[in-house]
Amino acid sequence: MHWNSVSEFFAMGGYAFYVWGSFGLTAVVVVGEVLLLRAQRKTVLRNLRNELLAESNPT
Amino acid sequence: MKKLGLASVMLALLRREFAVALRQKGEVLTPLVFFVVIASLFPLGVGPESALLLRMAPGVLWVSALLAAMLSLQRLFATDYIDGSLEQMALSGTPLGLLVVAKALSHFLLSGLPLVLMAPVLGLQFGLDGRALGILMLTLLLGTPTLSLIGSIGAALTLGVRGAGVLLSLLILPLYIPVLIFGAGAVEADAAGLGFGGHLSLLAALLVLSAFFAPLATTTALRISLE
Amino acid sequence: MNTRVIHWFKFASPQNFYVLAGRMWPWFATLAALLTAVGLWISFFVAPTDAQQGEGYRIIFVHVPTSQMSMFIYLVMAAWAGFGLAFNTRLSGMMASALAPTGALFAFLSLVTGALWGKPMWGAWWVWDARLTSELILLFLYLGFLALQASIDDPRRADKACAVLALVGVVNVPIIYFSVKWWNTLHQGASVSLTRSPTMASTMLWGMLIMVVACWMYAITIALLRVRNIILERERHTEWVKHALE
Amino acid sequence: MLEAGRWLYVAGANGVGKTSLLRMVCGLAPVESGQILWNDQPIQSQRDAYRQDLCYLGHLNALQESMTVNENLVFTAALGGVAPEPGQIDSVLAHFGVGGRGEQLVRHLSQGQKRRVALSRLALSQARLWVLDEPFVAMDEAGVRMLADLIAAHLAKGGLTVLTSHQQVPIGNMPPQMLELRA
Repeated sequence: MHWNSVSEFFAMGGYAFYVWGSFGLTAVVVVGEVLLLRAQRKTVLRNLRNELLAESNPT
Repeated sequence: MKKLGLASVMLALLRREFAVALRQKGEVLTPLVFFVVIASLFPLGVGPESALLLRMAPGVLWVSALLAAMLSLQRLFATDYIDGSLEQMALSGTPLGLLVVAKALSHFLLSGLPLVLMAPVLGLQFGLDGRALGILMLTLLLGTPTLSLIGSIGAALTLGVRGAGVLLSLLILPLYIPVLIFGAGAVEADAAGLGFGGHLSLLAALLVLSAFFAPLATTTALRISLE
Repeated sequence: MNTRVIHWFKFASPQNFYVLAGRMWPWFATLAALLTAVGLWISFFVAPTDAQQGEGYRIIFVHVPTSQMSMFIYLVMAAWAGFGLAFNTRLSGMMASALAPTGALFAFLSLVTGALWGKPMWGAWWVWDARLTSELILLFLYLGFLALQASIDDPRRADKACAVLALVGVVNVPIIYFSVKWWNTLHQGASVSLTRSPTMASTMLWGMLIMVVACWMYAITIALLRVRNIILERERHTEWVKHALE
Repeated sequence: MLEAGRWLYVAGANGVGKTSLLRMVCGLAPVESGQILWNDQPIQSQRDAYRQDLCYLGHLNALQESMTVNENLVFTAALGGVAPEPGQIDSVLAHFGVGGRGEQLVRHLSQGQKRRVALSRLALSQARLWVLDEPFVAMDEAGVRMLADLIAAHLAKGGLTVLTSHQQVPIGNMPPQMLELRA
């Protein structure tokens, strides 16, 4: 372990913006993609259910 | 009735393309004018300093040529697709690949070759000397058929699709990068005393490669578009 | 022989694959999470500080995996596409379109992390280096694929057209790479080797490898999840989807 | 199964897939289930050889608007691998009631005239199998009778015809094979 303190860890030897920027952006994109897929699945399922309902009760 | 060989069928298609082009001169001339306008805009954008213009000239002319090719490619199959001629070509006993080659050839003759002939005039605007102009024309002569061949794939893929024009550029321009690099690089390499033979042979290699693969891809794409 | 063929094609039916993907994705997701945790631990706490680049080099732990994933996903996508064209299986096109957005995202991440690394190391956000330029072109190819997919209404036709495009792209990628490289050496531009010299500490290498595998698992998870959505959407008029909902 | 000298009449309501069926017969559209055989071979394995035997006439006239009638017909004949004899096109055009229009640009013709020019392709074609999508539509009575005679002559020479049509049209004295499509 080569970090003496938490603040040193977050400072990344002066490269904080670049290092945390890279990792942070990647994390945001990854989480975003997962959330997007979940939302997409929900919409697809909802549309399917609506279609099914519309078919079973023709009014 | 007389039987025709495959070469005569290709010739008949070429003759047809020329007849159409002759009656719709605007469609042939517009990309050419576009080429001239785009190339003339650059000096206005970067300033008239002759050393800078001289260095930029091959790149600018090549990029303008790519964009002009895009413009004419949109119509390569579009009218035939709309009026049903393309269906007839796909259903004829002649291999569709040969017809595609003839189409690409007609595109080169009607839009690539005029660019080659026009380039030296624009090159003079940028202060290129005779040797550089010669090399530039040579690269365009070897490169524009490749543009037609690769472009035909994009034209076939975007048939009857929403926003076909922009989409075509997005699909095809990245594929043009090698041609652009070797085409524009030749003049510069010669100026740097490196000789341009290598560039020309690479352009020729690209041409051979695309002449072999592009009709295959275009034929597949056309059949998909006609389904 | 014959029975084997049938066995493999059984999973090529969207219905079976939907179930299979549903069973498989949690495993890949778990692996991805575990490997990411280990990889991050190594990246930040085990791998030593680089002698020349200080702590800034730690960006390679995201940059290298994302850029190699972006290239590999394109290959896999083209392989699915070619398979789909050759055997006319519906699933192949769906897999290709499930992979494309993730590949594009990886290409995007690779470019941004490359820029974030380049700024402190070379003093510029962007350098026309052969690799960065090729990566940019790869992103364009992905965007073309996605745009073509989006503008054709009939999904079957979209799949086939995109398959042709992906195959054309995959033939072109090496040509583009070598031409950009040639262009780069001719112009004596900044050619910076992104992968470090053999002096790289073995813990760095391990960290990178683990992150690469983590990205793999993530990409597989995402592709499975997305293909499930695509299958539901496209097969919505079939009986089995209606059953699955009830 | 359609034998030489017979014709298949594809009937069915609008939107039931008659055109799609004809496009499958031509090999333009993929066949979802089943197979289409020509000379006992699947058409997918014959490709150009099958297409040489085929003449398809769809909803579209397949005429290039900025070319003359003659140029168009010479070109479509060339696609089929033949060059018409001098005078042949003129007599065919005259037969179809558009005589003397050979040198006119297609865009200057009326819709009905364009359709007749498109139909005259049949007379210039060497194909054995004619696939016709609604050939009688927008034709006057004389035109319908003439086209029916043309098809009858084609059948008499051992040709085959597959066609769709709204109205029942007798072709010579040959009874059709019927195919009724239902949704």
